[in-house]
Amino acid sequence: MSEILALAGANLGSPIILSFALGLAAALARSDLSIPEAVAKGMSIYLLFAIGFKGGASVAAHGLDATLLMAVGAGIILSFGLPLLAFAMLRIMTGFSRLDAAAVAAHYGSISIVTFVAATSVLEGKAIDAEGYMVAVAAAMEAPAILSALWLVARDGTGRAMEPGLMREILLNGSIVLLVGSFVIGMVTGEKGLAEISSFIVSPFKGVLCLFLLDMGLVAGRGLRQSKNVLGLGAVAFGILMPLAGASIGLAMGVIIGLSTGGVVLLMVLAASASYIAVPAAMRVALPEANPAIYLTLSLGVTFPFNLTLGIPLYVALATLTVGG
Amino acid sequence: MSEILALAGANLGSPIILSFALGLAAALARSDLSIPEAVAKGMSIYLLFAIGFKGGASVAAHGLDATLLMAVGAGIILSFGLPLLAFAMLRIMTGFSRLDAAAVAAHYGSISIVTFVAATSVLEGKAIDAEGYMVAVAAAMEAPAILSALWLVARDGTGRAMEPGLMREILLNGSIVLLVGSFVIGMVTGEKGLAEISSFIVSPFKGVLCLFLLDMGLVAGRGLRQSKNVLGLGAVAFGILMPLAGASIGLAMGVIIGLSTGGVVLLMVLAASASYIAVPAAMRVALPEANPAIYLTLSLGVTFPFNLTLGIPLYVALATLTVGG
Amino acid sequence: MSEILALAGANLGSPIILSFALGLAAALARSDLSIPEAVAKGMSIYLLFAIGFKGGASVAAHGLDATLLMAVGAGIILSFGLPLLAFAMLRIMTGFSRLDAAAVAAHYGSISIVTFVAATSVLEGKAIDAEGYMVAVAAAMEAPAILSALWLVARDGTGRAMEPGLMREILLNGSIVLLVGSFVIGMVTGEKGLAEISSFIVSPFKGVLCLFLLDMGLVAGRGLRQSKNVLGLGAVAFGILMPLAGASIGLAMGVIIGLSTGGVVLLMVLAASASYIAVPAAMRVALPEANPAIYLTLSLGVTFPFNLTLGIPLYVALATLTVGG
Amino acid sequence: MQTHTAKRIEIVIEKPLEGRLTDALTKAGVTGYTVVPVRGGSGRSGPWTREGQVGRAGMVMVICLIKPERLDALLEAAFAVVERHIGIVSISDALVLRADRF
Amino acid sequence: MQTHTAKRIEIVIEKPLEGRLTDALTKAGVTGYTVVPVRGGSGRSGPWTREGQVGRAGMVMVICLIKPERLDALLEAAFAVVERHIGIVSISDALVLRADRF
Amino acid sequence: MQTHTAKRIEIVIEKPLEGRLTDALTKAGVTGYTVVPVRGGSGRSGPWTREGQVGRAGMVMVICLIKPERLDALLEAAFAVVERHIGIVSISDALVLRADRF
Ligand SMILES: Nc1ncnc2c1ncn2[C@@H]1O[C@H](COP(=O)(O)O)[C@@H](O)[C@H]1O
Ligand SMILES: Nc1ncnc2c1ncn2[C@@H]1O[C@H](COP(=O)(O)O)[C@@H](O)[C@H]1O
Ligand SMILES: Nc1ncnc2c1ncn2[C@@H]1O[C@H](COP(=O)(O)O)[C@@H](O)[C@H]1O
Ligand code: NA
Ligand code: NA
Ligand code: NA
Repeated sequence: MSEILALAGANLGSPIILSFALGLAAALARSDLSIPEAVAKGMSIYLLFAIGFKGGASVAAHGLDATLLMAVGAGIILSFGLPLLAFAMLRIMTGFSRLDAAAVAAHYGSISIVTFVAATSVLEGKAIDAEGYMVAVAAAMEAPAILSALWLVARDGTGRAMEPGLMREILLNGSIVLLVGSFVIGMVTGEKGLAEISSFIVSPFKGVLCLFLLDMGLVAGRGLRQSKNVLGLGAVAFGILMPLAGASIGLAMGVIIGLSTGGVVLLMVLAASASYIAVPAAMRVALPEANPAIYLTLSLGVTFPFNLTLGIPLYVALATLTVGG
Repeated sequence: MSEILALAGANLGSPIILSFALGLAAALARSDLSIPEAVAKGMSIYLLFAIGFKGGASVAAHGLDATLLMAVGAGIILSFGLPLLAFAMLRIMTGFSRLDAAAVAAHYGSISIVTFVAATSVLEGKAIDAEGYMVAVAAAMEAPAILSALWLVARDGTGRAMEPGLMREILLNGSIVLLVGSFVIGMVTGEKGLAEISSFIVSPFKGVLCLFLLDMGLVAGRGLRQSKNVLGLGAVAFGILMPLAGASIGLAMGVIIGLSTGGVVLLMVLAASASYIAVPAAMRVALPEANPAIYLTLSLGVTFPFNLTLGIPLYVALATLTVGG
Repeated sequence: MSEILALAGANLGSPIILSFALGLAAALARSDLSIPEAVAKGMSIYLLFAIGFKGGASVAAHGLDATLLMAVGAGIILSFGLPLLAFAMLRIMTGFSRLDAAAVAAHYGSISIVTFVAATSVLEGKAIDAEGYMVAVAAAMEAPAILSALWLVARDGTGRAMEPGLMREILLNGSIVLLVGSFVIGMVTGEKGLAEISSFIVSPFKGVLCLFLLDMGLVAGRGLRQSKNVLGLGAVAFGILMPLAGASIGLAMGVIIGLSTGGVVLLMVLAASASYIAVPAAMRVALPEANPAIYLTLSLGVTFPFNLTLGIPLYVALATLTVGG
Repeated sequence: MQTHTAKRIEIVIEKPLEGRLTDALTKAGVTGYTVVPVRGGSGRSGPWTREGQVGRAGMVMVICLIKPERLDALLEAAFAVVERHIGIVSISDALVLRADRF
Repeated sequence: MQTHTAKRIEIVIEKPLEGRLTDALTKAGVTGYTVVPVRGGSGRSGPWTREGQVGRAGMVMVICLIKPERLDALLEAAFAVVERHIGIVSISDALVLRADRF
Repeated sequence: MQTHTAKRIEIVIEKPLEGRLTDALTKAGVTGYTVVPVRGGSGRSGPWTREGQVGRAGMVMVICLIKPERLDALLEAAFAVVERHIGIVSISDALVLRADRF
């Protein structure tokens, strides 16, 4: 326990978390500090490209593990399954309509790539290796949750026929394509390719992540200010219990398929994190009547900060206890 | 004297100054070269974050000097006081209305963080150390000058009641928050935090500064072209004499409170430089009748290039002569 | 021959080319992946600044070759002359109107700086040196081709008097000014200046180039999708034969004036590549009736990918065979 | 100078819907439209700004100049897309140069 | 299709005033507005462009669709903010779909 | 509140022509205009978007409020620039506060 607290303490004192806290504080204090949309998007493209490339290069270096397919399969099952759990919990813990509950559930089945990136960076700091193909698992988990949510809605007739073109949009959304594409490039060019561009994608990575999290803090803070009264106590509790539940299931599956400690941590993080880019856009098209303030505030204002500050160190500690480190 | 000239010569031949000159020349020649607004803002966020963080990390490394409070206090006094001097000089040297003179005065009490950053980089080039907390002094000097200017205007009834909310806006403006925030982060995470992200905020710093100054040159040049006939000879003379006067006072105060040579240089630079971001925005709200072409052309078109090219080497030479180096 | 294939194979497996391919594939599959306009422009400014600066610094290091003037002269002759060849080929191979043919011809006389940058990076990978002043040759080749095209049109009266101001716009267009300006800065500050900012303009260069080519791939792919039926077989053949013809002439001229192997490669690449930024903008002003879909699709959709993938390794092989390496 | 009467329709809609709206307009026979970025705004669903925005989807403004007789077809098409979403549709009278353009 | 008469107000104002203007509009009972970025322009205070701009403050355009009877309240509110500043206010007639939206 | 009748002209034109258009407007006696960025659009020359754009030139929208009696001079001037280019010009009626501003 005291070890977990020490871990959490060390995590809270990292420049990454402090940058997020700075952004959050600035937004809550109504400072006009802001990062231009184009720059924030540029940074997210950089982070996706770098994390994908590094994952691919690491696979090229260590060879393809027999567990790759199992890990991707586990990810897909989690992404399909977690929304059902989330939906059930929401119906019990909150007064949200079925539509709102389904929309929220879709977010929690999908993933937050920034949480994943932050976890990678914590693992690196502790010199814990992880399977390079976990980025492929991340990509595989982005979309299935949306289908589960649509099925939840369709079941009781409140939904409609799926919008034409939506499926293609979801599967080919920019972050999936970039993550998978740079993963493949990294795999093809291998360590040699990584060496060529490592002073771009490796060395400055953590610094860019700081600035990006500064922006995430600003955005989360502004979101919280604009939607202060949207969430009741039950919803906030859900925003913290759901990642814990997801991480536990991720832990079990990671152990069963035999991932390394680092790999288990990353699967826990993927299961615990909630989407705030791809899924919200899909929800605006597929379930426009669902209230965006609810799902964005929960995902970005409650679960994201929880995972970033307390969740990740906790998952690292649990995985280390279970798998050994 | 010949030493000062040699210093100035070396300074003029640095990539930083030449990039500024390139931008200026391109704008005056009416080239369509331009840096997108979002990218320029992104670079300024990078520079503020890096300079604040490095200052904080340096304080963490060297411990808090007893002079910190005195330095911040000196900065605040300078920021409150310099506008009075500037106002008096303007009323004598130019035909500006009291309103325009007060608005200009606010700019010269406040600071230009880019001039500060450029001076830091010159000091580094000469291996002259400076107190890390000088960035805190810079942040403290941004706002008080605005109050002095408003007081100058209110005195003779040409002003009005202070706009509600303006005070909060000024104190929580983005650059102050980012500078102070990253300073605190640097102080908390210390040398260890700096090591983690130094390949982002230390190594590429000077190169980013070059591109940023290229943009400043473009902006200053376009400003000069659009407002060619706004400034008379007296105003231009003010734009050069005022920084010299400010720097002299800064020199005296720096020596009195016992700053190192580098610290004295930076205090001189802060006193000598004029704001061109925070104060103009505040003036548009507080003194909208004042002519922006006047204060922007003076600050950005006259004083900024003067400090960058001749001022900084001069201040370094004077501080070295006085304090020893 | 098998050596050329090996070279091409190695080239195709580089992260740079694969990033371009990823962009192309994403656009053709109608993914919504996109890089913000401001970020793409920021990256192009970075690349121009870096390539110009490095060229200048290299000239400062190696001294000015007697061949500099000859090389610039050769570039200007190529830029004036190649449009005439292109125009003749187009009139034979395609059914384009004289106006469209002239507009296309202007693009092929001018240059693509990104192709040049990619070639530089391939040469570096093979440790083949090239004259630093080749960036000055690149700058000199941007504009003359436009005049040739206007002359082609004026000859048969379909054109009009040259738009006032157009000449200045072309000569002072942003990329020429930035390229020449940073070349001069590099020359003035020399190796010392380069050392100061090399962790900004040298180390991350290749990585930025990857992301930039990702964007080029996206743009080229979207262009191809929107203008699928604009080009017949003859036009596509032109888009591949013209660079080969240009490169051959560039090879001959490079050998005659005595450039090094690397220099010859770069002159071939300049002759072979087609503009897709400066010339299109000039054409919209000077020959607005010419169809932009034709010249953009040819230049960006056919010739650019050809040069990037097959052209550059071919030119390297030919130059090495002819000059020796 | 010769002008032609037209209707100017201005639609503010969520960005993820932009493609669906312009497809619907094209199907309804609209031959031209212009899309303008939106920095922020406020409506029944509350205020938002592009830079302090959760989810970063945002909105866009689509402007459409059409022959008056096409108005109804356009409004039907636009409404089918906008109906369930946040956004606003307004119409005003205008004159247009060059009839071949719209 | 059912439409409702409305007034469309378009205000170009300096960016540092944006928050004050939208606050004033909200106080005057305006239920919706849209803010569009401005690249540049020219007026009595001379020409400017966003990219070659000193001070980098710039301007924005605020567009507001309101019920005709609210026009006067809105103009009073807007004028109080715009009065001492550079900028321009224009009004035109419009029709709006979905009355519940404004 | 005192208002003045005006004409509102909206011109969508290719970015490389922006300077030529605003110069022509200024020569025709126009005292103010506002330039708004354009994200994309469609017309006779096909659809385009700013981010997926070949050549990266793009378009801009120039908005101009003028005294009605100046309309013809402005249209002549605008048309001379727009004539050979892609783009569209529309005119509508408006009211303006503060006559000194236009
Ligand atoms: N009355 C209005 N005038 C101008 N824009 C509006 C108005 N109402 C809504 N909007 C725009 O449409 C968006 C969504 O509106 P709503 O669906 O009412 O939340 C807002 O954020 C505004 O950008
Ligand atoms: N007549 C006009 N038509 C359109 N926009 C205008 C007009 N006059 C002023 N503006 C806009 O308002 C800004 C400030 O105008 P001014 O207060 O006249 O300097 C200009 O930069 C333009 O963006
Ligand atoms: N009817 C229209 N309504 C609105 N915008 C238009 C219309 N027609 C053309 N445009 C705009 O003008 C640009 C060029 O049109 P065009 O010259 O017809 O290709 C398009 O990309 C649109 O941005
Ligand atoms: Na999840
Ligand atoms: Na000062
Ligand atoms: Na060429």
